[in-house]
Amino acid sequence: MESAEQIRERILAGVPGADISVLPNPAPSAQHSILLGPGRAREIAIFLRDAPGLKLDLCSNATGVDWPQHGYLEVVYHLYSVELKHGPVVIRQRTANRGDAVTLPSLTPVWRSCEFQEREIFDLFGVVFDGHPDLRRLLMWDEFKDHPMRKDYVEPDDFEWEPTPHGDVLAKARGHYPAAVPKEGPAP
Amino acid sequence: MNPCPSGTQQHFLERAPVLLRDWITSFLPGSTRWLADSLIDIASILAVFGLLFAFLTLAERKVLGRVQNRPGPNRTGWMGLLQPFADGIKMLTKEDVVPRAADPVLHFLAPVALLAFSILTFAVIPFGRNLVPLDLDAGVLYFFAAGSATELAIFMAGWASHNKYALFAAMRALAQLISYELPLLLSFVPVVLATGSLSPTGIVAAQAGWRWGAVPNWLVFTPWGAAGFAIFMISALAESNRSPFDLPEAESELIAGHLTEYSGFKYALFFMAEYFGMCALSGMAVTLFLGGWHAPLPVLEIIPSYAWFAAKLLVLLAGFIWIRATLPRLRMDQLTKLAWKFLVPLALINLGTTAFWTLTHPWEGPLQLLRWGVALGLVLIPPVLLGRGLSSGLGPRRYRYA
Amino acid sequence: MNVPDLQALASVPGPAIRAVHDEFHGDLLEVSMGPHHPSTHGVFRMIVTLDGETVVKLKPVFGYLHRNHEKIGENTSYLASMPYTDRLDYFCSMTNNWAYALAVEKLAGQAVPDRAEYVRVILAELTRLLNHTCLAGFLLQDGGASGTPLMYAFREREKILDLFESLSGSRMMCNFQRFGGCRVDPDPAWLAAARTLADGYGRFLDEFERLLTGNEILMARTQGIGRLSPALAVGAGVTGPILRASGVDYDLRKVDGYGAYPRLKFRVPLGDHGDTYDRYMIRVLEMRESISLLQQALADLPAGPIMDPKAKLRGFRPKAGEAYGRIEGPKGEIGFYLISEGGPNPYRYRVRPPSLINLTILEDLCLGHSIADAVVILGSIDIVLGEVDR
Amino acid sequence: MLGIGLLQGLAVTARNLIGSFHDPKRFVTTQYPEERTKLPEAYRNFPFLVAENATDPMGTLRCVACQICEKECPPQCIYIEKSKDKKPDANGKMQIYPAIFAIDTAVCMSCQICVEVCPFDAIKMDQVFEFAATDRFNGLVLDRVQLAKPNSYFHGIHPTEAAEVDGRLAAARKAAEEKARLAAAAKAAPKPPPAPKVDPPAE
Repeated sequence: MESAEQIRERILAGVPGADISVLPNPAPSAQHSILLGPGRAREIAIFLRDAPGLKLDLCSNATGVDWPQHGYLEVVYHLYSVELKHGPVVIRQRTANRGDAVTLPSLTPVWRSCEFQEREIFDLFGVVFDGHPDLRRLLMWDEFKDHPMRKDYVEPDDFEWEPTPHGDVLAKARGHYPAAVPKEGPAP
Repeated sequence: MNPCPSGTQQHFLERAPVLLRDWITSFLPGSTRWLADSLIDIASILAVFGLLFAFLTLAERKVLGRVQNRPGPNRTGWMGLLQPFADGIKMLTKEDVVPRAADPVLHFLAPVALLAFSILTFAVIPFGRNLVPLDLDAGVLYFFAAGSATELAIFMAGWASHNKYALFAAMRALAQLISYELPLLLSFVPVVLATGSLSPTGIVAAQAGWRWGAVPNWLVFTPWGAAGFAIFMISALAESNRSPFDLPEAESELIAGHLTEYSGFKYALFFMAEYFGMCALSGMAVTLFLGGWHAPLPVLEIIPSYAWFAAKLLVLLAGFIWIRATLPRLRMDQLTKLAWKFLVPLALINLGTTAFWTLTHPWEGPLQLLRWGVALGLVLIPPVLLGRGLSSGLGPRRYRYA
Repeated sequence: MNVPDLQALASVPGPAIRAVHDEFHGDLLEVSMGPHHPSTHGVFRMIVTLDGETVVKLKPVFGYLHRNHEKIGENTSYLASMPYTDRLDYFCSMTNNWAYALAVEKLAGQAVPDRAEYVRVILAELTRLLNHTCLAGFLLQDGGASGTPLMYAFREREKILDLFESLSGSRMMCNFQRFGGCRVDPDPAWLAAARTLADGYGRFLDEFERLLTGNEILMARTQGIGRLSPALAVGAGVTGPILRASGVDYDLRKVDGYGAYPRLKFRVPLGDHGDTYDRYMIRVLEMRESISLLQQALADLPAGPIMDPKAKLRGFRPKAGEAYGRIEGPKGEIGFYLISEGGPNPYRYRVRPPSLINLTILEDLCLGHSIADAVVILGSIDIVLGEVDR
Repeated sequence: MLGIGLLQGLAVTARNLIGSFHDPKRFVTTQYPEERTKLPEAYRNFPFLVAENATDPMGTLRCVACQICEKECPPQCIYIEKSKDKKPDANGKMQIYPAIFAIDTAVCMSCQICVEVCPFDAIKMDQVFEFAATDRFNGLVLDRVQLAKPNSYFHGIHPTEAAEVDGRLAAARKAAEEKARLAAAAKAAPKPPPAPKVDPPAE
């Protein structure tokens, strides 16, 4: 399994003028990822799937990540090869910003396994995938307006909220016995 | 019930029901005696088969439980004996929900009609030596005419519920019941051909006596009789919507089929009708193929005839329950393919075998062996060939390992 | 309607339903199967458009059991997410725990002692046994058998769950794996019980196969139904026994070689037709492999610590970075993708649900078949809604 | 459709039907509540607070309100309020005790992480599964009086774990006494060291 740099050279050879860069992964798992520029993501994806040395025909995981501090939404794909039994090759796409320009080229035409996962990213993060055959909300109901997995998501106040000890129970507990002097109930 | 035959050799148990009936009607004026007789018949049939239905549901749940290594209902009464009455009370007290979109008249009539038709079929089954409610000389014809009216009632139930799943079930029920009416009828025609009579008592009488002192000459012990009995039982399974043909109320696909929009006692009526249909069909199978109320051995004659009829009926019902506990369900097109491409041809071939069997009756000695050989060949070879033809693509498979 | 133009019809995007108004066919009937339906294995809904009994279009609807498991993962510490992974695929809590622990160990570079690796293999194979047995039971239940195979499957599952209960304290919600090993060291009595179960399981499987495999009605209901081509399977990201039933040799235990699997000998069965009967048979053959795996793992279980001494229970803060760990769960490849910023809580906590992705091909399999087959095909794909909706 | 497979299937169900009458392996139901299956020792349901002895549970709670379990609890269903004053614990050291210790058993999923992270072995898993209440808050939110159970009860339900915990605590207590005696001897102060008030360790 080649390292991320070798794959980067291979892509540059296969798709000349592709705007890609390698992002190091400091964790011990050392799964470095390749950031695809906005333009030719699908073309690069097709190349990754069909290139003889790579044959990455299984897109096992497509994940959305929200980076409010960097100001963009990110989609991470983990690619594996069923034929040559190697992987993962991690590729990432980033949107221009978190507001209006959140469209990314969909990779479902390349790997059909992204169909539901991209719908989920659209539902929970708000990334619009153009070219997706059936882009609807996957988990939330269609009339739901917001994107729950974003870091700056605020729960609606009418959300049926299950009171844990810090809410009503706290008030009840404080009313049950005054804080300082514990009222001795009968020994169980 | 026909009057007590003159022969006094019938021991007391045999004549007991008739004596009881005569003692009761003796209090009434002579002119109303026939009415009292028929009312007593109706009351006794409803009581016996009503109780049999109640305890059949319990027996089914106990056997299903035991097959699945669990006790089955045992909380109500000793060993769960009061479970049927508990179910009855539950059904009576449950609210009877009629969907607003449903057609109220048909929705109400469906269970009533279904139950009425299936009870009608009990009128002609000879339960004992002199326990025949209605001794029609075309009794078997009447039986199947009444029995086939149940299809209308099931379709009425499915259509009136105004529910997509119920509509599916109604269409499935029609297709299934009609396509299994044919093998059912074709399988009893050889019996009429062999015994020469359409009346159940005549058929049972033709199966009296024993050959070589031990083998009763019931029709099931002839090659064509066994084939006819098998076809009859498979079609009976399908006619009473029992597994593996319970497609109308297929709970895994159509939720509860034509019963989806029923609740309360109407729902219970459907099950009562299904069990009555099952009992009636098994009763007719006993009459046609298993020698009605005849005892298997001459020495066993002391046991009254109606006890023998009950024993055979219960054995068949146990078979129904055993099959339900084991087999998965067929798909709709496989079900109709089985009827039209497997059972109907076999029943027709069986007709030929019976004709051959009855014509070669006078053959003697070695010819008798030839007769049995040809009959058995005609009965055993076609199913194997047809079966292999129908299940061409299916079969166990071998698997490779990476 | 032959199958080719059904495909054309099915590719109509979104829920738009083509109305057929020719007098012979009559209208297409749109039926909603679910979320409250006896055979959708949980709150799963299929909007099925039917022409008579033939499925013309099938749109799955998800989200009835969605509780945003991933958002909860981001708001709790790494250790506190472990009991929540039991609730993902509530049939196989041990393999969910292992997948999560594997991902976190990759993220933090945490070593795992040998004994823990073998114990994890034992528990994963026990989970595979109970999951595949229950699948056969549910498949027959969808096929119409009135509960008998399912009750035999549950009878055997109870024995395995008793083992889990006496080890981890709870039958289904085990919360047993930790980062760097297992929580409890199985004592000799437990290992002996596991050995007797493994030895006795072969006899149960023989009886189970006598009841099912040769059954002509089961063969008629499943052979040739829902045929999945290898290319479509790999393209749609289908993993697990379904992929191998289509003849693709891809088993993560062999490919990734995680845990103690490289040191154990086992074979991977492959199917040729990729239909529902193959999916059932592959799981039965995999159960036999799991029995031999169990016996090997129990035989050469090494001594030594069950938990890596340096493993930290509280205050576990892996350095910044990301990791994707995956294992061969009974339903397919279950993976966890974690991004850490150095804090006690993961920055991003993502679960790769095999059930949801295996459902991508549900429509392709059901097209042209009857509604009764759609139920059996859904049963053969083996989904659990806790994992699908997260 | 030769039917051989069907007959084999019928044979299997018949064997199970007959087997269920004489073979215990084929009759697996226990008639709860009359018969009860023996719970394995590791079985865990809701947590409970360990008190040294049964006579004065509130006085001898092992819990020192360090609130580690409250922070680590995944569904956050434990609520603790520290006491203002202190009381001596088993080793004689003056410790804070929990004025309020409430567990919302409707939210608790018995995952036993609180037991794992408690440094004082003060909270252990109970085995009570028949637990119903008519009111969401008064019935299901258990306060420390309902939660406290004596160490003897702990020995009853988890014998090996209880023995191991007691061993460890006894060793810790012996080490504490040893250190106290050494410190006192090392100081060799003129006035004799105050005799540490030692509760009788639980039998």
